[in-house]
Amino acid sequence: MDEFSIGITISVLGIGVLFAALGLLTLVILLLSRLFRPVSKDEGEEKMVQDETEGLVSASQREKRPLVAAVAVAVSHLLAEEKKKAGLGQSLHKGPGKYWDRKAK
Amino acid sequence: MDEFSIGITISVLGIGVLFAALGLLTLVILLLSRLFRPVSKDEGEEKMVQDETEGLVSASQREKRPLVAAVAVAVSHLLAEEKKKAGLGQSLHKGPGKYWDRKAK
Amino acid sequence: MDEFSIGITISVLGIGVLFAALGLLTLVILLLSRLFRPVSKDEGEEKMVQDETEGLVSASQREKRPLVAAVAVAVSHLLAEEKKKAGLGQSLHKGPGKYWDRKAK
Amino acid sequence: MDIDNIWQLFQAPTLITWKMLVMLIAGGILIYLGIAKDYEPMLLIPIGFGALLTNLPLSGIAGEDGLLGVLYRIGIKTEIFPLLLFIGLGAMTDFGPLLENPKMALLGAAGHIGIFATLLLAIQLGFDIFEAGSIGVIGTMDGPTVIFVASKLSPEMLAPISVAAYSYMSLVPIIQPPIMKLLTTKKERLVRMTYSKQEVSKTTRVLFPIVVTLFVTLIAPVASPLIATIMFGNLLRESGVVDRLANAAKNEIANVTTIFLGLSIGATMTGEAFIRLETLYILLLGLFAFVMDMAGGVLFGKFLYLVTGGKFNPLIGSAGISAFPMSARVVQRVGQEYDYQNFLLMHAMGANTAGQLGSVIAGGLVLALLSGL
Amino acid sequence: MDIDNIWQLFQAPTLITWKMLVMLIAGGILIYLGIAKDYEPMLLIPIGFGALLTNLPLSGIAGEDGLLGVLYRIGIKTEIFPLLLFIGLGAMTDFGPLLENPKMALLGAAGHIGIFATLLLAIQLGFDIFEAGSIGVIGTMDGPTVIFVASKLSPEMLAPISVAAYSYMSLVPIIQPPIMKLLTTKKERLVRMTYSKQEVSKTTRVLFPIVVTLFVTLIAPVASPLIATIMFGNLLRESGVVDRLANAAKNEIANVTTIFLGLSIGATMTGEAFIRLETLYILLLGLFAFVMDMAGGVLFGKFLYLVTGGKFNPLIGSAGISAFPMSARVVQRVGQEYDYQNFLLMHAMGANTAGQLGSVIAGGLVLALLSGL
Amino acid sequence: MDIDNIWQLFQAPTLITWKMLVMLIAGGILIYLGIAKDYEPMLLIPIGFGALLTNLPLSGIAGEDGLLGVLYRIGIKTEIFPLLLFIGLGAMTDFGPLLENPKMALLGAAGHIGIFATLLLAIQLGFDIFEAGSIGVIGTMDGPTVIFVASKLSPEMLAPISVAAYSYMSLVPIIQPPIMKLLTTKKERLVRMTYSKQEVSKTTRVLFPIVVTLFVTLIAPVASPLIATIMFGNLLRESGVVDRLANAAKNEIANVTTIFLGLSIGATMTGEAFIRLETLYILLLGLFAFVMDMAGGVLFGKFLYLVTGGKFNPLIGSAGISAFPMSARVVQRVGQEYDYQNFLLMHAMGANTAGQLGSVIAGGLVLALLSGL
Ligand code: NA
Ligand code: NA
Ligand code: NA
Repeated sequence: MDEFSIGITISVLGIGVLFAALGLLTLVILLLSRLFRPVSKDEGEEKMVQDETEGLVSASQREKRPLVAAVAVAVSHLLAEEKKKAGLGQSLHKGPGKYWDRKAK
Repeated sequence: MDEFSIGITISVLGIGVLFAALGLLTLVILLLSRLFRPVSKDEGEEKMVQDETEGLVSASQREKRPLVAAVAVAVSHLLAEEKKKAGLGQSLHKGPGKYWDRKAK
Repeated sequence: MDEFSIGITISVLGIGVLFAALGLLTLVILLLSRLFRPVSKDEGEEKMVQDETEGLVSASQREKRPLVAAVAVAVSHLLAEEKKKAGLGQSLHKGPGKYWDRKAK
Repeated sequence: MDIDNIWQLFQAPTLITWKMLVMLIAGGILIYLGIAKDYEPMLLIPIGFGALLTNLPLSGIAGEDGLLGVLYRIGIKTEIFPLLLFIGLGAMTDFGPLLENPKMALLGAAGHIGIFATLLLAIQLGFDIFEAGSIGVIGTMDGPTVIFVASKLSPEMLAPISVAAYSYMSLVPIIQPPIMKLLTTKKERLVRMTYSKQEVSKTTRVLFPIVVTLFVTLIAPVASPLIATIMFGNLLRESGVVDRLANAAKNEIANVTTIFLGLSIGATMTGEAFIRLETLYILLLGLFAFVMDMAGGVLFGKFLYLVTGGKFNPLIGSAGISAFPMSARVVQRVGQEYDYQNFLLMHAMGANTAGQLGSVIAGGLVLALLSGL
Repeated sequence: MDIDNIWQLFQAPTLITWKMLVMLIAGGILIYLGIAKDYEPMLLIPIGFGALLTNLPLSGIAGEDGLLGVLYRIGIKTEIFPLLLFIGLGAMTDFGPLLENPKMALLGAAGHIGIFATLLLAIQLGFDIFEAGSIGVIGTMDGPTVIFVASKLSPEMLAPISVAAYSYMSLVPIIQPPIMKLLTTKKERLVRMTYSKQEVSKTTRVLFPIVVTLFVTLIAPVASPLIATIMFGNLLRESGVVDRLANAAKNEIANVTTIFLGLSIGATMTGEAFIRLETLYILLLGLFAFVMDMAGGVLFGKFLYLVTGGKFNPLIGSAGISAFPMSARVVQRVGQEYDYQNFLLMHAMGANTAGQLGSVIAGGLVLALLSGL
Repeated sequence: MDIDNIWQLFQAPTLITWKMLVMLIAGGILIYLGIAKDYEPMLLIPIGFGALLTNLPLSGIAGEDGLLGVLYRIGIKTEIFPLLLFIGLGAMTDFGPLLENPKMALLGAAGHIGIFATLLLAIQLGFDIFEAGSIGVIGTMDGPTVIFVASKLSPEMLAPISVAAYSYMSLVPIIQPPIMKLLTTKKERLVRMTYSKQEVSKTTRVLFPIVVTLFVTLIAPVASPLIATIMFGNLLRESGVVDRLANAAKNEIANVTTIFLGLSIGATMTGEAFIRLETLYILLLGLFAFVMDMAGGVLFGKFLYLVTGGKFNPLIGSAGISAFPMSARVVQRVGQEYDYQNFLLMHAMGANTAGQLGSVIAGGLVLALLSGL
């Protein structure tokens, strides 16, 4: 068999197996998803913070959230009276920003 | 000598040397502690922060403490007037939380 | 040739080439500096934050700057009225401190 | 001991050949692309610098026993470097978009048809079948896969093949849109799709890398190093209990390996290996593979458009490749060119994640099939 | 070049044996224990994954020249991995509780009597003396020590022995309380102890690792790698002037090594090596070693109770093992079950720290004694 | 199997020789200098600990197949460790002060004349020319350079040479001032200099490491590993687009390598290699090299004073060495002793940065010239 024919065989086979493999994956994912439905999401997230250090950091971040919220309230209150920077309030309503959700390294 | 007898010898010897070694360690520790009594503890701790980066970070954190304290005062003052969230003050009295003491990696 | 004479040759040669090399470097640096004059410095700095993660963090820090500024304003406002801690204002005028400029690792 | 030899030490500048000069320029271009154009700088800078070092006469660092030679023996010949990189990549990869939208999986296959088209074309151009396989694998657009496969099938072509892969990777946003537009009608591009994501449990996320490893290794055992390492990294990530290890994989291991991998690949860019007609062919064939991948994806998208009675937007097909998340973003952007209210991003992310997986499986399959010969 | 071979590539699924299936399940169980039960996940996940890879037919990653084989040769045969891990562990370990309370040191010896009891029992069951030594060393409850010793004395048993060690390690809180209660009277458990901690200077902290290295190396030179590496890491920590290095040891070195160590150990879990009657014996003997260690500690505690005229609480004896700080916490908890005002924690921490040290010395001694044969 | 051998296991203490005792004390002194005096603790602590381990009888960790032996083979013989360290150092080094003030470059040559003076003196004292070269290179005051060169030219002298280099490095602030004062007149010391720094573009910063690599490798190809690695690290730093890699180089790679390098160097400090008359000579010659370097710099400074008609302060000449930024600070301090308003720091920083570069080039040149013999 010449090289090109081998190439054809390999290509047909390769494409076939590739589609079969990814098709199989679809089925596997669907099956897994049926078998293991998600529990309440919060619970899931909490379980993911089992590493000790991470746990500490998140804990401290969680502790800070009320503080941050308080600051936000205070500042927006002040600024509402002073009306110095009209656009700022909006960013406050978005919440404390990405930083607080960032995973500590 | 059969294997079990060898095993007995090894066990007796092993346990003996193990106790001797850890007994010796007791003496070594007592000796070291006699010879090198601790100086003032604060001094020792300060010496441990000689790594340059660590030093910088702690310095910047120290700088921030007044700011944080100020914010806490401001917020609790505002909230005391507004009495919107009664429970929040408590967390503020605890201080700024673990985060500020966390060692930057 | 005896070893000392070889040593002399090597030393003369070594010192000569060493001076030549560093002299050449002077010229190279002068040439590079002529060819590539610095653009506005700010632009240069901005280009340096192209690493994706770094970018995200700085972005979040940038987002926080108005918040921090607002807090500073609020606190200094409150404190100006209460005049409780006279020295604090100064540190606020310096801005939010090193922490906000620190490169996230 | 002869003092006269000393003068020979300074003859290096006289030994520069024109091939070296060409390669020095090539190395400089790679560094330039990395720094000024931001084309995969993490790899192009070390590769370019390695190329400089290997094309200076008598250079001690580039020889067999120099640092670069040692790194090559330690990490490329043993295939350790690409595999370590894969552990890190696995720890960085979130397969969520695919798990939430598993119907997109087949697009990850369609987006790699270019590999085989290229393989056939390369044979026609006179490359032997192993070389043709390596060249085709440029179509995975996946650096470590390309290096792993090429270093097994055609180690003498490792340099141009991996340089092609890393250089083109950044061109995806430029190559993709015209192909998308050329192969689709306006009506097709305007198709809106509803998005109903399937919730994914942590158990599914954890079992996914394990099951994929088992299946793919059974289908193509020769490909197991590729899939197993990426899935191992992903398991560390998804387990949620070993963040220290997952971080070590995606930071320490990935960064250090990237430096060494880049330098060692660069060190293979000798004039002899590079300045040949084959290199030109490889570069062109690599581009062909990229184009055919995207075309394959779009055409498969059109097939789905037909099958679903017009409910599938074929633009999404072009995201079934490895360039994540670039490729999905391009789909979103092009989709919005025609209908600003059309949100294809989440679908495209699913296809793109499938493409990441498909690239590794496809590369592994080529290796497996050619190992059987 | 024969295209017919290609079909043979897909025969892998037909080559699965029942032993492989059993080991795949075993690997899955280890991963499950790591993730769901949080049993030493940093090691059981990589070990379990390595076991999966090594039990798939024709798997390219697990062979002699595959990644796992290379890692095994680089890191386990040369003993580099357990020793690097020890440098990291040393940098993590605070010997303060022992330095403040040096009288507790002997409990670190008593808590390792199980090693020798197990060694003798293993000989009776037909293991040769080197195998028996390796099995006994499971009683150190210390992963790197177990791997280091077993890979020297009985490399063919490395897999079951290290798996036993890591699996049981997490069971300490379950195994320990019944033993404590069984062997003590209520009166003994109620003994309160005053705590007068000895202030420790920085000089003492710095000299401690150096002196321990010198002494233990002189007593058992063969054991020097174990003790020297842990003490070197501790010196980096306590010196206070090289935090960069101490952090590198406890983070970069420890994490990366853990990944590689786990994978390579897992790769030794072949059906042939594992599915044997000996494995069952090893698992049972390992459990026996754990139980006897704690029993030894409690009994020595009872001896101290007698000697001190009832001033020593024997519960503390059970903390003279390597599982830190788990084991000390169990002592505190059990003590409080009987007297809520009884604070045994600081004493137990001293014993526990002594146990950490004792485990390494004990493991080293077994190696030293058996090397002499 | 002979149980009687067991007793022989405990004979280690009887095998201690006086040479071992001396070396144990030497190791202890190095650790003491590192911790208590803060003399290069990152290297002296690991070196000192390695020296302890290698001078304990029968010590398993220090033998050919022990951890230290393996590290030595992997990292010192192959020269990988010093070169990896250089990648990290390059990523840490800011060549800005030299780029802003390129006229200072020649001072980086003048500050290394001591190398050659020492080479000649060493030949006179009976060392062969390769040994003399290694000893001279102590005058680079640059650890990795010294280790790289000595392990090529005279591996049997590696231990005393590198210990001398690292020990003296911290003495620069003590050695430098008297030399500065001895060789200059008060009038010279009082010269004030205006500072006009040249703005440096990012392009210049990026091209600098590339151009230096090309030039130095062409001049002295044998020296390419040294200059190429430091410049590669610097390119990662200055490119600004691969901070992940630059950080990996200066943290992970540098820290881990430092630990291993120190231990392996320490392990070469055997009594046999160290307790010889040559070691005393080496220590004295190393000190001589340091002194002559600074003297050379000051004398060249006086030459510039003459040439410029008294506009150059010769004190700055003494900063043309590798000890950065110590040496520049000493210049500033001594300058202010005589004129509190005199700010020499920025000039001295330029000279000091040139000294960092000059040290590597000088070391490479010695290696290149002697390799030609
Ligand atoms: Na990919
Ligand atoms: Na232990
Ligand atoms: Na230097």
